[in-house]
Amino acid sequence: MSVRDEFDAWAADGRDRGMEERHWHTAKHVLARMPVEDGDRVLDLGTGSGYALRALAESTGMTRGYGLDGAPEMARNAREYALDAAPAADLGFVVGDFGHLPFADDSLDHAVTMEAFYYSDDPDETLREVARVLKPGGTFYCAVNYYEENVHSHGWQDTISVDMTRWDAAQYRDAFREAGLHVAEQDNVADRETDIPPAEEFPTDSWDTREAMVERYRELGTLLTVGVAP
Amino acid sequence: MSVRDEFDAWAADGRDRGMEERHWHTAKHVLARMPVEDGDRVLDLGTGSGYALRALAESTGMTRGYGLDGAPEMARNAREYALDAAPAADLGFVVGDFGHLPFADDSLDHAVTMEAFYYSDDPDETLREVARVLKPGGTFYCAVNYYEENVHSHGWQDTISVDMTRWDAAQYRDAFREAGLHVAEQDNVADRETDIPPAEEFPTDSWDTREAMVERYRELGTLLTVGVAP
Amino acid sequence: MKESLLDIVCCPLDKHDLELEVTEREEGEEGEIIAGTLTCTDCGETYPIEDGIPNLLPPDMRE
Amino acid sequence: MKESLLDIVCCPLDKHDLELEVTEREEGEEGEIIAGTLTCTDCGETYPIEDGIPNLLPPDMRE
Ligand SMILES: Nc1ncnc2c1ncn2[C@@H]1O[C@H](CSCC[C@H](N)C(=O)O)[C@@H](O)[C@H]1O
Ligand SMILES: Nc1ncnc2c1ncn2[C@@H]1O[C@H](CSCC[C@H](N)C(=O)O)[C@@H](O)[C@H]1O
Repeated sequence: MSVRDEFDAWAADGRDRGMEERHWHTAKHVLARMPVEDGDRVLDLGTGSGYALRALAESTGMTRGYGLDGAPEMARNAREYALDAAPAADLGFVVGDFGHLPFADDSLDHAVTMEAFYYSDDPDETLREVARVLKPGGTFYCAVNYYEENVHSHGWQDTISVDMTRWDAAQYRDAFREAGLHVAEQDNVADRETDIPPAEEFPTDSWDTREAMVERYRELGTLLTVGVAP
Repeated sequence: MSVRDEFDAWAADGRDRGMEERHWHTAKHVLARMPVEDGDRVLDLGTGSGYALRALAESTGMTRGYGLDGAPEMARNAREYALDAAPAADLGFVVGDFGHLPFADDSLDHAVTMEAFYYSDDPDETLREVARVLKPGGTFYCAVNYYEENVHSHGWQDTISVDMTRWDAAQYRDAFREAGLHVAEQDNVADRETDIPPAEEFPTDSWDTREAMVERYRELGTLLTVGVAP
Repeated sequence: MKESLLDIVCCPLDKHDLELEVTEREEGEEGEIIAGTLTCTDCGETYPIEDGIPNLLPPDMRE
Repeated sequence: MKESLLDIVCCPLDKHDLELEVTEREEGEEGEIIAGTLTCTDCGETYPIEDGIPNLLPPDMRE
């Protein structure tokens, strides 16, 4: 099944908003670190509901935000939500593919991607594309919950028809450098908000032990790799 | 009074270890973000007790760590502590000044400075020096508790004889760029460990209200600015 | 989409500039483009704009 | 200090290479240099090594 088929279905049944709510626990910390200045143009790869751009429009002087998504229904929803919640912000949504970015060389100040990068057909090509569209000094904030060290995520592939890439932290750093990006930071951003029940309630439907859930959310959290265009 | 006079006295009366303990609350999160690879050489500016290098030697494959400090007694203590606690690590300590770094161009992979940068005689010159000694792609992790937004720190200058620079977050970003560093990240790193007593114990000796203390430690925390050499 | 997008958007295949043709535009001076096409000035490939959203997928990924 | 420091250290004033003179060295093959001087190969300024720590402050900041 294609990105379009899989994620159009997600958008249609409201999973775009569900992801927004869950991913926000760590995404807000990721976005808060971005050195976005007045007048900057920011690209969000795999924008989903488009919340990252709405948040940046509210918290920074970003002039224009572009959300790219391979699923037309995702882009359509994101555009609606943005018109509703942030009508004054200059946000635009585009249907496109990570491996074939429809943006000119050196045209964007920053790029961000939350919980989407590993769906790329060819993640190395995607990194080269990101390096191409960023201006010198532009940053790429790449945040993922699906990665090698997070053993609790390994089962996700079985539930999704799109092939996923499961790199570990060092592979992310290596691939960024291979694509011509400097690696400025790597971090595990903790989710301190997902509610973890008291020990006596385990096992739950999803978790055998409380320790595993603590490890998943409070310790491993979201793997963030920050690249910078030279 | 000079850096040497002020901080030699601190080293002599054990304040180097006291700072280590307090600063560690946020420094450990700062250090954990650094993309240090096997074989890297890392410089610590204003190393104090040298704990940052000891920690990096333990947690990364850093090959050589250099701690620079303007106070000979600080460097001497740092060297002793390192020989005691991390005899196998290749750590070296040097007496020197932020504005006149005794390192060759492009000779270091990363640099870090914790709670020391604002003592620089000329912080812009220091940034230019850091940009000079870093290899392309090298990062500069600059962490400070004394900065404009942290109103709770404003009184510190009165207790210290060395002139301090109190920039705000935007001034840090601007100055980094002016010195030729890309800005990859800026963040307020929370201190979640300093004990905050229950409301009924306020005012304390140091804090009028619990809210102020929460703002200082949990919200403002340590201002981190990350630069990258192009 | 806003017309300002043209400053930075390009053909996903060969990265050349795109030419805009508008078939429906919102009212007002800075009205968004609701429907139209974007045509690559080099390879001639055309990309549809529908409901205010340009579809810039490579043609073979469009469906 | 270890002799490997010489790979990257330089004169704080003019950034030229330094020449090492050892007056006291730890035992063993990779013994640290405990005392000696570093001399700038360009300006001739000398910097002391004491108790294993080179003092590379600009001379006018040394005291
Ligand atoms: N190759 C590709 N090109 C473009 N978009 C893609 C893609 N692979 C996956 N996507 C999109 O990436 C999104 C992943 S879901 C994450 C959405 C959002 N960033 C959030 O944090 O909630 C989906 O909307 C999906 O359509
Ligand atoms: N201009 C300068 N050049 C070199 N070192 C300086 C300096 N100004 C201050 N310092 C040093 O910077 C240190 C600041 S105290 C912080 C020490 C340590 N990084 C920690 O986090 O605890 C002191 O050791 C002081 O001697």
